[in-house]
Amino acid sequence: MTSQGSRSSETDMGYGPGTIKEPGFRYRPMGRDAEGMELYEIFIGPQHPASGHMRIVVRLDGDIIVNADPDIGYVHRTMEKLSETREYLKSIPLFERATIIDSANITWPYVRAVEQMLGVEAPLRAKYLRTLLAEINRISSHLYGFGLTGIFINHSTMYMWSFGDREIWVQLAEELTGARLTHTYIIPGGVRRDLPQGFKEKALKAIRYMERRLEDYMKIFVYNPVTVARFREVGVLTKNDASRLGIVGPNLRASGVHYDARIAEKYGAYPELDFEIPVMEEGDSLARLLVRIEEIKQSMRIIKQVLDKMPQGPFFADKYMRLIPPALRKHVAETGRIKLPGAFIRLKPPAGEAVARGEMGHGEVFYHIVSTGDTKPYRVRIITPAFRNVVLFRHLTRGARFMDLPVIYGSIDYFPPEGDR
Amino acid sequence: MSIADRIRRNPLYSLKMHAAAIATGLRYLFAKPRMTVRYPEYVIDLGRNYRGMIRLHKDKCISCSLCAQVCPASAMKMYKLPGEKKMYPGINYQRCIFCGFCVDICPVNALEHTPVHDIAEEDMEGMIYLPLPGRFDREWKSPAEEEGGRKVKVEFDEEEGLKHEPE
Amino acid sequence: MPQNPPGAVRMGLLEDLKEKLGDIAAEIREEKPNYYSVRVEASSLVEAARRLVEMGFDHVASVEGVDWIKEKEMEVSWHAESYEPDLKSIIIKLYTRVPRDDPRVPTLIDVWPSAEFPERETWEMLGVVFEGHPDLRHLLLPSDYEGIPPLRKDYRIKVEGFIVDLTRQQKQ
Amino acid sequence: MLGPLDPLINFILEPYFFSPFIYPGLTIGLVVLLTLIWAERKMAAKVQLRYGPLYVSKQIGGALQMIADALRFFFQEPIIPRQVDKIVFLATPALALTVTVLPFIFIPAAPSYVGVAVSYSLPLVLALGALIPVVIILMAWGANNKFTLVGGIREAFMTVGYEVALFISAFAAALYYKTLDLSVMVEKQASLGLPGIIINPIAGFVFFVAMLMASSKLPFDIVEGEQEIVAGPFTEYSGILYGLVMGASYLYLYVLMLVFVEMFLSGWLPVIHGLGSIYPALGGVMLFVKTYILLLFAVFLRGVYGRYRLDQALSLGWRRLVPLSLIAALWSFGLLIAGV
Repeated sequence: MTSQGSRSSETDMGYGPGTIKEPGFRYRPMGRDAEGMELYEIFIGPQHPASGHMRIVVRLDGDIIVNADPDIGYVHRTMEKLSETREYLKSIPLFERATIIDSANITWPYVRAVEQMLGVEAPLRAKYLRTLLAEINRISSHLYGFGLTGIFINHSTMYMWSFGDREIWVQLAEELTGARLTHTYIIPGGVRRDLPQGFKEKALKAIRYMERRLEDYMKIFVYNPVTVARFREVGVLTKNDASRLGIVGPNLRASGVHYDARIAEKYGAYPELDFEIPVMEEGDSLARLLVRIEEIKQSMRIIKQVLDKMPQGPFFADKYMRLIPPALRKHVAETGRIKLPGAFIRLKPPAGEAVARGEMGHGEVFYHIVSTGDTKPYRVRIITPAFRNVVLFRHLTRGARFMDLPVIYGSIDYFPPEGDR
Repeated sequence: MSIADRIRRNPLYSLKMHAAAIATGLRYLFAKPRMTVRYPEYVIDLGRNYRGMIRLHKDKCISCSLCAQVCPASAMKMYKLPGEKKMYPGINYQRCIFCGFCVDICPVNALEHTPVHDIAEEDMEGMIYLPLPGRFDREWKSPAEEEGGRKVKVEFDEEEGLKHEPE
Repeated sequence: MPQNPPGAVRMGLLEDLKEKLGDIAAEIREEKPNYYSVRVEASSLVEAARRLVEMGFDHVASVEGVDWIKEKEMEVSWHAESYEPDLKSIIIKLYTRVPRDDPRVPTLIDVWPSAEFPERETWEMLGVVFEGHPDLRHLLLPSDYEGIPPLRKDYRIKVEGFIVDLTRQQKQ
Repeated sequence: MLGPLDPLINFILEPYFFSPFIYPGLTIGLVVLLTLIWAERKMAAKVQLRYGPLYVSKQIGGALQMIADALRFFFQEPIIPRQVDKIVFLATPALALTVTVLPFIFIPAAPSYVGVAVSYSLPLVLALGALIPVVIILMAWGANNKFTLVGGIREAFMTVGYEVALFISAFAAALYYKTLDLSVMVEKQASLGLPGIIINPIAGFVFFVAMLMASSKLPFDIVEGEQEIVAGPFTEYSGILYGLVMGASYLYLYVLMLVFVEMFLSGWLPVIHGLGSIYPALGGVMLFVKTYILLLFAVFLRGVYGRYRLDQALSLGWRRLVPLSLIAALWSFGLLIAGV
């Protein structure tokens, strides 16, 4: 799985901690690996047109990548530590910022874990609203990844198109939650706002527009012969490797594993909805793209069903609703916006622990919360899909050509702030 | 055989897909819609739902300090100003993340969101809004709009996605 | 949902776990529905992990440590999950407790290759040494970071108060 | 009328001056450069549902943006990194531009209006163009940076990828015309009444694709490969030095496009020969219009394509374009034998 030989060469290449290149140092582009073979070493990032907030140390033998070492952590924001210093509610906006493009999906499992410990359950309408926002977020997250994949092979039209079309979903999310990206919509006990008037018509229009646009995406990008040449049979991840390396999300499903945390955990409104989990067998970069396209279509299907089936009722748990003064309760009913009870600041789950998983656009996110009965968690462990997929940089690039690196990067949809947390 | 494999194996089919890609490009070259909103000449009307800059209604405030306690970014603090008996909240926009918890937790609706987000200050100090007259309780207005930008309304459209119609 | 295989959950997993791991585990519990924990001694971690892989839990979602400072213990845990249709809703926490001042556990990356990066992270964040891990370099922190591993409880963060008294400072 | 200026005007209008310096040479070349980059950005923007450059001269759609950019290049400090070979680093941009504009001497701008009339103008133009990669490789070596070195190697690979197909397809067309002189080729097409692209479409297609490769336009901008190697051989350049090397590739495209139009699209025709000799400028305008429309198409492809991988581009060159160009040569040969 992970070759020991190439890893042992890391220290010999002289870039590790402690090696300082003094000024006036004469440029020597070639390094040597443990066997004495000369390798060309290139640093992709952290300041590089295509690196994102990370660095990939690439060692080349000719045009072939011998080893690519992902060096992450440039946007580490100590989320696990910070969450230990603040109350449960306050961590929601914090975790959101791990994946700002997919903020509903990344905070939902956290809220579910907290709800588990508190023994609260969100009312059905809230579950549907959460599902609605989660799917809107999933589409915009996939479009974001799509755009970056496009620009990684210098296809600027794909980049601009998907960022432009993402705007529609961002706009929908804004009308629902009031914020474009950092919705902070899902809170313990329910959601913060009710469905606004006329939302359904807008969403259906957006869906019809998107369906038409996806056809153009296929023509100009996905089935453009240049793209096919670049993505087909590049970065092939076998089913066994995907499972053993714990790969998640579309990357996993493109390798033929039928797994989705939405099915595994049965949360939200998903058990009541009819949708498919797209799976492809090829495991190459193109399959990863196609799975994402298919997931966008499925998400739109889910949104339609959610809007059709949207049950009536409260959108916030009765347990907390009762803590609000009656005048404010009336205000909530009139405006469709929640008023938080003052006691909400100091939620106090009993001692114990909870785990929760959820499916983000990029894959499965995992939370483990340990409580000692205090108002602040004792330990929150958050494993993001990007962090689980980061190993692919090493695994898929070995033996690939240098120009395949951006393709692989784009196709695994790695999001550095999410990996670094 | 999948479309991708046909493109790879069959040069004629590949040429056809080349032509399809170029035709799509040409179609958009001569099509009408554009996505860009030319800010600041046009300013998007964000609507009452938007979580923008926060405004304090000092007369309603009961100094309960819940807003300052719930603030996850430590942006909102209770300020005791000289000459005032009670403490009032002030906000530091260097830190504010616009989560809106303070607005949601206020038991007397003394805080509210305004549909304005495009504010710039000349210095860092200016981003701290104390509960002084004309500061935290001020009526926000988009500077672009003040300087003659036209307000546009966002509308969903099946053909163009988002339409921005001047009001 | 005809396309999705029925999400049948394996029943009686607790008994299976007890049968499979009973001889080396100190404690096997069902913490929450679909969430089990298996506590073993550090010396039998590799063996326990191997048996879990045989059961189908072939990768880990997370490797983590919890610093129980009062007990002077460090809890190191691996959260194993599976992509098998009947096991996919289940998470198993395999954990051990080691002394806090010298936390050493064997690495499990030979059994669970997916543990590599999270073990690296746990090493730098909590100072847990995974013996046999070939690549314990800093991952998220700067490569020259020195000091208390930041996720330990004795690494303290200053928290601001929420009241500012301007009558005394007279700044503005 | 302007007595003292007459000799000067006459001198300017003489082909040996006008051709390299005014049209199709440097001056018009510069205009093409500025407007083409602007058009490329505008067209890509339109395909992408944007506006593109706009706010510099809003009334004319931001057409002056390129002037502003050029001015910025002039006044930006060109940084010379410590590790570069200074002489090579400074000389190669100028050298690249020189090599690119030299072919203008041999390209006829209108009927019997050419800077230096030689009967081997086609091979001369192509041979001078073939010098550009040498300069770029030198540039990559001189800049002494990891990314430039990779870029230089890519340039070397690409050269062998397209040069063969470019030459063979050009000679396949020339074979039918039985001449290597571009002016004579146009006259041949005039006498046949058919443009070369209809006589030998395969040669035309191969030449066009090889031309895109030669000028590293999408989908073949492999040498610059921003997403892997920053800007390839040009990574270390800034200011006017970068402006020169960036402009050179557009100028080279312009040069090749002129050759393409003269070989395959009957150059300055349909202007009648007699009329052209009375008022040569008309022929020049016709040639320019055709060239410019094709240039627009070539840069429009930026909105449609991503980038091929290096080995795929090479394989396209050797496995597809070279055999096709040989077929084109056989085609011309066959036509000659059949006496069509």
